[in-house]
Parts: sequence; C-alpha cells; structure tokens
Amino acid sequence: MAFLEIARLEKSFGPLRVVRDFNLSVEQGEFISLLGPSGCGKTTVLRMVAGFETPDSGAIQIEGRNVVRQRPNARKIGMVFQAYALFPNLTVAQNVGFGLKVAGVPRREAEERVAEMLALIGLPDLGARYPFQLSGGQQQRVALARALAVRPRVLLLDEPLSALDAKIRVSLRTEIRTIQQRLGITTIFVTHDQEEALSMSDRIVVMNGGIAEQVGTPFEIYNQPTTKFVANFVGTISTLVAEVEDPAGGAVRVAGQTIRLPRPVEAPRGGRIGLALRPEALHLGAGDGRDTMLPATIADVQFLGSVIRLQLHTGGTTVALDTFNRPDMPPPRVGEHTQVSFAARDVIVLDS
Amino acid sequence: MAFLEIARLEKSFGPLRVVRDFNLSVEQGEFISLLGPSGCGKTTVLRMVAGFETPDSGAIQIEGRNVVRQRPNARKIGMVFQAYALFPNLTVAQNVGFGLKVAGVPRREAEERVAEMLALIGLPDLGARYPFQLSGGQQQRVALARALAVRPRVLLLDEPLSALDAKIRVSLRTEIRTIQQRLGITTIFVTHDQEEALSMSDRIVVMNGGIAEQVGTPFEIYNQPTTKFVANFVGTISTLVAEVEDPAGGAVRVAGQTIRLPRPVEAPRGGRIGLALRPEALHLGAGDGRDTMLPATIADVQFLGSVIRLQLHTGGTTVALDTFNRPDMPPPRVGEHTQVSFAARDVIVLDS
Amino acid sequence: MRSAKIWSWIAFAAGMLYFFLPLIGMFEFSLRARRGEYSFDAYASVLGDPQFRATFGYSVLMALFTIIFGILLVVPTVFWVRLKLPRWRPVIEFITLLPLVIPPIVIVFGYIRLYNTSSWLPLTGTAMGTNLLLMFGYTMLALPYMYRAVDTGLRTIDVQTLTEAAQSLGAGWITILARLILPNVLVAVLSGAFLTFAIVIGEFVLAALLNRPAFGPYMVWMGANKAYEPAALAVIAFVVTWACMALIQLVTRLSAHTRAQQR
Amino acid sequence: MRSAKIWSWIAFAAGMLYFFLPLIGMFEFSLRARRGEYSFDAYASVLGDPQFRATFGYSVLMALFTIIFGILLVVPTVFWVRLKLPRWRPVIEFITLLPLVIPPIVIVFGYIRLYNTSSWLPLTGTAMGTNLLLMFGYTMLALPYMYRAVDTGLRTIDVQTLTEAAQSLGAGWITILARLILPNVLVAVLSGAFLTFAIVIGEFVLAALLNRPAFGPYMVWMGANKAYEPAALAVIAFVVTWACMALIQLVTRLSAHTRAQQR
Repeated sequence: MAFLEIARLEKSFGPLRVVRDFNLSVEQGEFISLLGPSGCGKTTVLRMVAGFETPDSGAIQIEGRNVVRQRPNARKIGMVFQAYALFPNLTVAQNVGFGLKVAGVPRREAEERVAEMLALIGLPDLGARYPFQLSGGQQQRVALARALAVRPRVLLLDEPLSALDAKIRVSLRTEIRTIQQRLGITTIFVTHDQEEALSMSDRIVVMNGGIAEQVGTPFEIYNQPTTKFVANFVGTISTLVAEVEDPAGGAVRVAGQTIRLPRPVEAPRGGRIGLALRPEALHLGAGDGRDTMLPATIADVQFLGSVIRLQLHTGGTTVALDTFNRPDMPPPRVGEHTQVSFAARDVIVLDS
Repeated sequence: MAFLEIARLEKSFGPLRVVRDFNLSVEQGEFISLLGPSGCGKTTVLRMVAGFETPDSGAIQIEGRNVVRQRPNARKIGMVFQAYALFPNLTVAQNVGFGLKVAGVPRREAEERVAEMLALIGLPDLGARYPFQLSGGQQQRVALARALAVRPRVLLLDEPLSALDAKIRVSLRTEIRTIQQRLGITTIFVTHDQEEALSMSDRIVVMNGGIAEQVGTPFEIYNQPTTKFVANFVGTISTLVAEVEDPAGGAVRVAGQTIRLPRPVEAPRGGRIGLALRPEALHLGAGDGRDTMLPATIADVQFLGSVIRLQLHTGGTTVALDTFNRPDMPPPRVGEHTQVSFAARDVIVLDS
Repeated sequence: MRSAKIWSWIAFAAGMLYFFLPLIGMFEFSLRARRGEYSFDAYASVLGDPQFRATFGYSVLMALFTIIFGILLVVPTVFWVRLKLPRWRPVIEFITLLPLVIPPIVIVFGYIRLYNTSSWLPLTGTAMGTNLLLMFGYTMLALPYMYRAVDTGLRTIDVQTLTEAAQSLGAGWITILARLILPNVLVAVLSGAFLTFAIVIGEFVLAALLNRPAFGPYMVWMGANKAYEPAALAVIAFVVTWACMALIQLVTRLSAHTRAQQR
Repeated sequence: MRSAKIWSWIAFAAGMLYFFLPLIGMFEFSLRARRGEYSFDAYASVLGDPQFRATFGYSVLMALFTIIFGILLVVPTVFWVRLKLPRWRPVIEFITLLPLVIPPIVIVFGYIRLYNTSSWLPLTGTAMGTNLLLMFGYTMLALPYMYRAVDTGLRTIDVQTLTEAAQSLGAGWITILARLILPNVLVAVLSGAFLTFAIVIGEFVLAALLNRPAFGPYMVWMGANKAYEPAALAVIAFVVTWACMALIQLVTRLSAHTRAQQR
C-alpha cells in the first residue's frame, strides 16, 4: 500500500458535487500536482487531506491509517497557503517555531530547528523580523519553513505561488522543488498554472469537474493526453481537420495530402477527425523526419524571448508554431508565404 | 517632429529622483512599451503624459504642442488602469459612453459609437450589465473600449494585464495588440513583464532607476542588449567566464577551448570577461554552425511544456539551455553527462 | 456545520430576546391604559397631545437641518481627504472621533459660556440663534457616524483611480462629484443620515440645557409624570426609527450596482 | 500639491477651532471662581466634594464591569462569526447597530417595566440588581462601538487562514484564541474599551432614570446649581477621557506588529 492512499473520495457542497470518486496513490517522497481550472475540486481534495473539510464518503489513508475522522491538528500535515498566512504578531523565528512550541519541543532543540529551517530557505538572518517587513517571496518561504519545522508526514501546498510576481514565481518554484527533494517529503501541490505543474511535479493529476481526468508524469500528460480537456488545458494545441481514408491503416487526408498515422483511426472512411499538434511539433520549411509539408501564410508573430510563436493559416485553419529566436535571423513578417512540416508520429488524435 | 515627443523629462518625489533626463519620440500608430522593475519610474512617466503628475522640468509635446501645463481632462488621452477602474454605478454601455456624454456628443451618435466599441472588444451583448457582473478579463476589455470611445490621440496602458489570470493575460495581450493595430492608435504600455513587452511592442524602452537604459525593437533589446541590466532583465542569460587571448582578434579561452568572437574584445590579454548566452543559443550535442563544444553535466530538468529548460554544469558554472519537447524522446535525466555547443556569433559580450 | 448552525440560531435568539424583551414588555404595558382590557388609549392620548406634535415636529425639523449640514460638511471633506491627503486620514478620523469622548454636557457648557447674551456672539439671546447652536451641537454628536458611514462608502470604490479615469475621459470636478462619487456613496450617506436622525430624535442633554422644545426632554418629562403614555411614546419612537431603517434597506436593495458590494 | 497642503491646514485649523473653542472658553471660565484673578478654586471645590468622588468612583467601576462584560460577549462572538458563519455577518452587524436607533429612554422604560418590584425578576428592588441592570444597559449602548472595533481589528487579519495554519501546526482552540486572535485584536479591544469608558462616564439618561449615583447626573445637577464648578468638572472629564485616548495611541505604537496595518 502506498504512503498516502485516497480512495473513492466524494464531497458535495449543497447540490454541487465538488469531488467525485477521486482516487490517488502517492508514494513516499513523491511530488504530486493537482492541476485544473478554478472550481475543479482540487483545493477541496487538498482541504480534505488537511482535515479542514470532511468527505461525504471515501477514505484518506496515511501510512496505512485512515485519517478522515482525525482533527486537523492531530494529522501531522504541513500546509502552505496562497495568502502566506504568517502570524502577524509573531516574528519570523516565532512563526517558524510555533508548531514546535505547541508540540512542547524543548526550547533549545526548537531554537536549533528554527535556525536550521531559516538556513534551509536561505533567510538565516531574518529571524527577528516581523512578517510585514518581508517581501511576498520571503513571506512564502517563511511559511514553507514553518510548515516543515514540525517535520510533517505530508506537505500540502495550496497555490503558494499565485500571489507572487512573475520573476519570483519562477525562482521560488525551483527553490521549493529543491527543498522538497532534499528533504524527500511527500508533497501535494495544488495549482491552476500548467507550467508550474509541468516543471515541478513527479506526477500530475489533471482535474475537471471534480473528476481526475488523467494521472501521469508531466511528459505523459503533455505528450499523450487522453482527453480533449487535458490536451487543451495543458499546453497549446492546434487542430487540423482531416478526412479518414483508411481507418485500419491510419491514413487520413489533410489539404490534399495523405498522412499515415502510426496507429489505426477510430472513425469510418470519409469521416472527419481532428489532428492535434503542439506548437513545437510544427517546423517552418522542411525538417528531419518531418514527412508532411503544407503551404502556409504567417498570420501573427509573437516574440516571446527565447521562443518566437507564429500563428499560421494552413489547411483551412490557424495553427501555432514555436521556433527558437536566432540573433542572426529576424523573425518572419506577417503575410509571408512559407511552408510548415510535421511528423505523423507527433500528431495527437483526439476522440470526439 | 514625432507625433509624441518627450524631452529631458525630470521628476522627483521629495529627495527621490524618480525620472531623470527621459527622452522619447513616438511615431503615430506606434506601440511603445516602458519595461522595468517596480520603482524604475515607468509609471511616473505615463502619469506625466496623462497629466496626473506635473514634471519638474522637461517637455511633453503631442502633435507639436507642449501639454505639460494642460489639465488631464483637456489632453484627449485615453487611459486603461491595472485596477480596471470601471464606474461601478454605471452599466457597461454607460461606462463606454461616459466620455462621449461629457464631451456632449449627440445621443444617437454616442449610442452608435458605444455599440461599435462593444463589437470591437467582442462583447456586443453585455451593454446592459454592471461591471461587477463581468469577469476580470471582460472588465478590462470594457475599460479599453471606454478609453477608445472618445477617439483619444494617445492611448496609455498602465499594467492592464497584471491583475488577470495567466491564460486570460496571454489571450488579452493578443487582443489588445490586434485592436491597437486595427485602429492605428499611438500607444504607450507600461509593464514589468518582459514577455508582454517583447510580444506586443513595436519598440521597447527598458527603464532602470529613472533612466531609459535602452530603446529598440524587441528583437534588438533581446539579442543586442547594450547594458548588463537590460541583458539580465529581459530574458535569461548564463555567463561563462573567459580569459582573453587576443583582444584585437576577439579570441578568448573557455574551459581549455579557444573561441573566436566576431568582434574585438575591450580587455587586456589575460583579463577575464563574461560571455553571455541565451538559453536557446546553447544546443545539446553538436549542431549546425555551432563551432564551440563543451562537456557538461545535467543539473536540473524543467519540463515547461513546448520547451524543456535544462540547467547544466559546464565551464565552471551553470548555464541554462532550452530545447523543444519531443514526444519520441523523454527529457534527459539529472546527472547525465553530455555536451553543449554554441556559435561564437551568438555570444553577447557584456562590458563589466 | 450542523452544530454551528444550531449555535448560531441560539445566539440569534438570545440577541433577539436581549433587545426585544424590553420592547415587548413595554408594548404590552402601553396597551393597558384602560383597566381590564387592552386598548390604544395611551396612544390616542399621546398623539392628541399638542405638546407631542410640537416637540416631535421641532425635532424632525432639527434633524433634517442637521443632516443637510452634515452631508455638506462631510462628503466633500472625505472625498478630498481620500483623493489628495491620504496621509491625513488618521488625523481626520481622530478628530471625528472626538465627539464620542467629549461628553455632550461639556459641549453645552462650552456653548453657553461662549455664546451667552453677554458674549461677542450672543447666539443664546434669540430662539433662532439657540436653534443654530443646537444644530451645531447635533452635527458634532452625529459627526462620528456620518463620517464613518461616508468613509466606509468611499472605501468600497477606488476613489483615486476612478477620479483619474473620469478625468482622462474629459470630466471636470463637478461631473466627477455628481456622477461618480455621490451615486456611489448614496447608500452610505443615507445610513449616516438615518443615524443622525435617530440621535437627534432621542437626544436629551443638549436640548434640555439649551432649553429648546425638543422631543427628548418631552419624553423624559412624560416618563416622570405619566404612567402609560411614556410606554406608548417609546413604542412610537421605536417604530419611527425602525421605519427609517427599513427604508434604507429598501434603497440599498433597489440600487443594482451596490449588490456586488453586499456579497 | 502646495495649494492642497494649505487647504488641509486651513481645514485642520477650522476643525480644531470647532472643537476646541468651546473647551478653551470653558477652561478660561473655570479659572475665574476668584474675583479679579485666575485660580483653581473651582477645581479644588469640585475635587474636594465627596459627592464628586463617590459618583466618579461609581461610574468608573461601572465602566470597568461594562468593559469586561462587553469583551467577554463580543470577542468570541466576532471570532466565531468570522470563522464559521461569515454569511451571518450582516445580520449580526445589524443587531449590534440596533442600540443606536433605540433611544436609551426606550431601553430604560423597558427595563423598569420588565424588572420592577412586582415583576418575575425584581431587579430594581435592590441596589445590586439595579446596578446589574444599569450595566446591561451600558453594554447595550456600547455594543455598536465594541463590536465595530473588534470586527475592524479582526478584518486586518485573515482569520480563517490563520486559524487553519495554526491548526495544521497542531494548535487547539485555546492556543489559537490566546496566542493568535487576542494579540491581534488587542489594540482594537482597547479602543473599544476606551469608547465604552467614555460613554459610561458621560451617560445621563440611564443612570438618572434608574436613579443610580453616577457621574452623568451629578454633572447635570452641578450644571443646574453652580456657576464655575460645572466648567471645572467638564474640563476634568475631558482630561480623563483624553488621557485614556493618549494611552491607547501609546499602546498602539508600542506593539510592533501593528505598525504594518497603520501604513
């Protein structure tokens, strides 16, 4: 049995079923993200694990014991909130030491642990400050240290980066992941930001309407989405409409060209299916092993920094294409005619 | 003379010089971004153009007339605020029509203009709603329509996207840019988000400490930063330390290899300089025209979606490398030994 | 959640009892003027008393003047402080709290002392002057409530940004005040006005010491000299204030754009 | 900005005059007890009056009891409402506002009616019982201020998230109340307590009609029967309340973590 096992969890608020038949096994030391749009039930799952909500039915087992009936302050679960939630009347050191004091840890030991935690988050000298004297990023790191100081069995992170500026958000996610790996602490991270989930997690649970739509590594979720929702919510996709020529052989026709997909198509001959393509699967001009080439017109150019995202009109629709910036070659201009190529193996076939 | 001409603008708050010797010429129909960290003076420049602050000295000329002494409500300048700033007691249509009513535009004409504006922002049916009934993205679009309804000479955008969610932020920036280009309205956009500035602007003004550090197209700012601050603030750079072998010939030595830069180096033989590299300039393994190859160890892998960002230990430091996701090839693992290559022409040499 | 709900009902019931038991008792008592049966005799007696009508009319008139004076004093002040002098807010707030800590008696003694018939401005010499003085005193008593109400009302909107947005659309100060600020604080102004009304109607000390024919002294005089009428009077006073409050709730509900703030 | 500053000074000066002119006039008058020269005779006479000491002491004592009772009633209620019954906040807030719209006279009449010597609970029969009744009345009068003060205090912190954070760190209800909630609303509680104090000291109607030896009736009696002493009395009352207010400012300044909220 896994370290943290959630089985058949259900929760309704009034007539609204917020979480439905939710199952998840988390191994010790794993970093799991619950990813989904707001209202998908991800935060409710987290709050049930923390004990702030009681499930209508189902079990939450930690180390083999069902904690559903345990009160939140008996579960030994650390939590970091979006709003930092530092105690404003206590200094940074007192905040970090709060859980130790409540647990009756001897003073000297507690002080050592606090110092250790402040060193871990890279703020060893700020113990005497009050929360309002810190920046948002510093406050959130202190909140992390506070949650970790009591050595919880599980760490829950509830959108901890949403309130921060873009630059700090990126640097803090690396930092959180590093600390999590160093301590080897089992972690559940709730977010609506796909980039955060993809970059930090061992596995991602994509949730929609209270249901776990897909569970997998970031690589699996991104490259082999099993539902339309997952494909659309995680990353960008463009969809070319194709006519099925040979369902068993996987042959479809787009803009007058036949593409042979690596697997059979579940649609009748002459039916229409959507071929989904990630922006990095498309290539300007010809490319190694990219067997399909379509004429295209550049509709929009977005210089994003290391990546330039182009929108192209091709095959009766608009597709997004990512290409790396090259200092020796300015980006193409809107209206230019060009060609896009892609490989049949990169096509994601989405069931209606 | 340019459409909007700012010359030798100065502004202090108490002892703090917020804007120093700021100069800028904006052509009619141009989209200019003021980009910089908070406190760099970008918002103060915008507010001086709008008339909410009075410069200590300097001139702001619109269509050849200095407006510094003009009151804000006489300048014919549209403004969109970070906090939407819709009038809560007025409907969407009344909000959009507010400026027309104040200007005494006949009722029928005003109604037509309001309908036209609501169609422009893609919310033709929401005229009767109140602001609190709209989402953040919708509110900001209404604010844009309101600012544009009076046909201002200049449109000022003060971090209009900061308060929005990631997904809406990205879609709205495309929409704003499209509307701006369709109307051909001269626009100044203030932001601290480099991606927004890079993707939307005709030209970017990078500001730091009240000074305009560099003015140029996104491509120039990103690929030819003139100062260390610009190179660091816009995009990501990694710096390899090199020893100068032949200053005139541009030959420097990194990790036992000689690299011939395309231009002379301004440092004595034996001196140390920093070679800055963008993450997309580095390539895993050998690459076309990438003449320098260094051994490297993978330190961190961040799956970001279409791009995978690797951190590698090489040449005595850590460098960031961007590579596109490939569904047929999982990302490398931490600890793997590999090689990185780059082209000498992609190196940015930063003066100390 | 279940037990929390039950507790909330118990708390609610206790609160109701705490406030309404005295009222109910008094109402019951006010009906007993006729021996052996319930009747509205006491009410008839009160409403028929010309003194009641005179004092109540006087107090209502004073309340209206006080409200108008208070609005003219407070709304522009709060707007200006929020817009241009945000640093001064604590000071202004402190000043508006002073009336709570200066007992009305002190204010009256001060007024009598300053404006008596032998002073440089003998306001107490004429009835009109004394009325004016009384209104100033009432305004002072009501200031904390009026100020807080309007300040809270303005807090729900971002005064500075809205003003700047309106300015950039070409609006001047009068347009901004009339079309943006006032509509957005209307409910707040009404609730401040209502509190002022309640205070003026029930006030005793100022009116008594300035010797004006107001409703408060009349109530006290009735309380000391009659049996059933004071109870009827109290019920009437309560109904009047309650009606005002209901009216405000109604106005609040009717103005669509304030619904968002109530959620 | 320049002109705005000048205007703010003028407004400030006007406000000061409005409030302090009566005070200054009264202070000047209170010094004139001895013919032809300024003296503190009136103060000596007041402070030497055993009645002054008795009534003032009584009112201070009543104020303290009222404050303690009010805190015990309000702080847990506000905490619980914010934590578990956020939807009930408007209702509770409405209830706490009722005392402002029910004139004190109504409350007293109701009390006298309900608890008179021939009722089921003859509180007015004994001095102790009447004191208790008076304290309930004072608590009611002070409730709007106490509730608002504590509610505003709790508004500056995110009660729910802080409570959950403390719970996840292993803290129980008592620890949460004692170590988190109380320290964060201390200043608010003090300011509420202070307002309560000021109200109780200056209150006239309740004490007079319940016939208790409080300071308010004493002041009114003095005002009606003496010349210079009332002015001295008013100045003393003002100084006492003022001192309390300064004390609160001091406490606020001294607690480091509240500084952030003041900015």
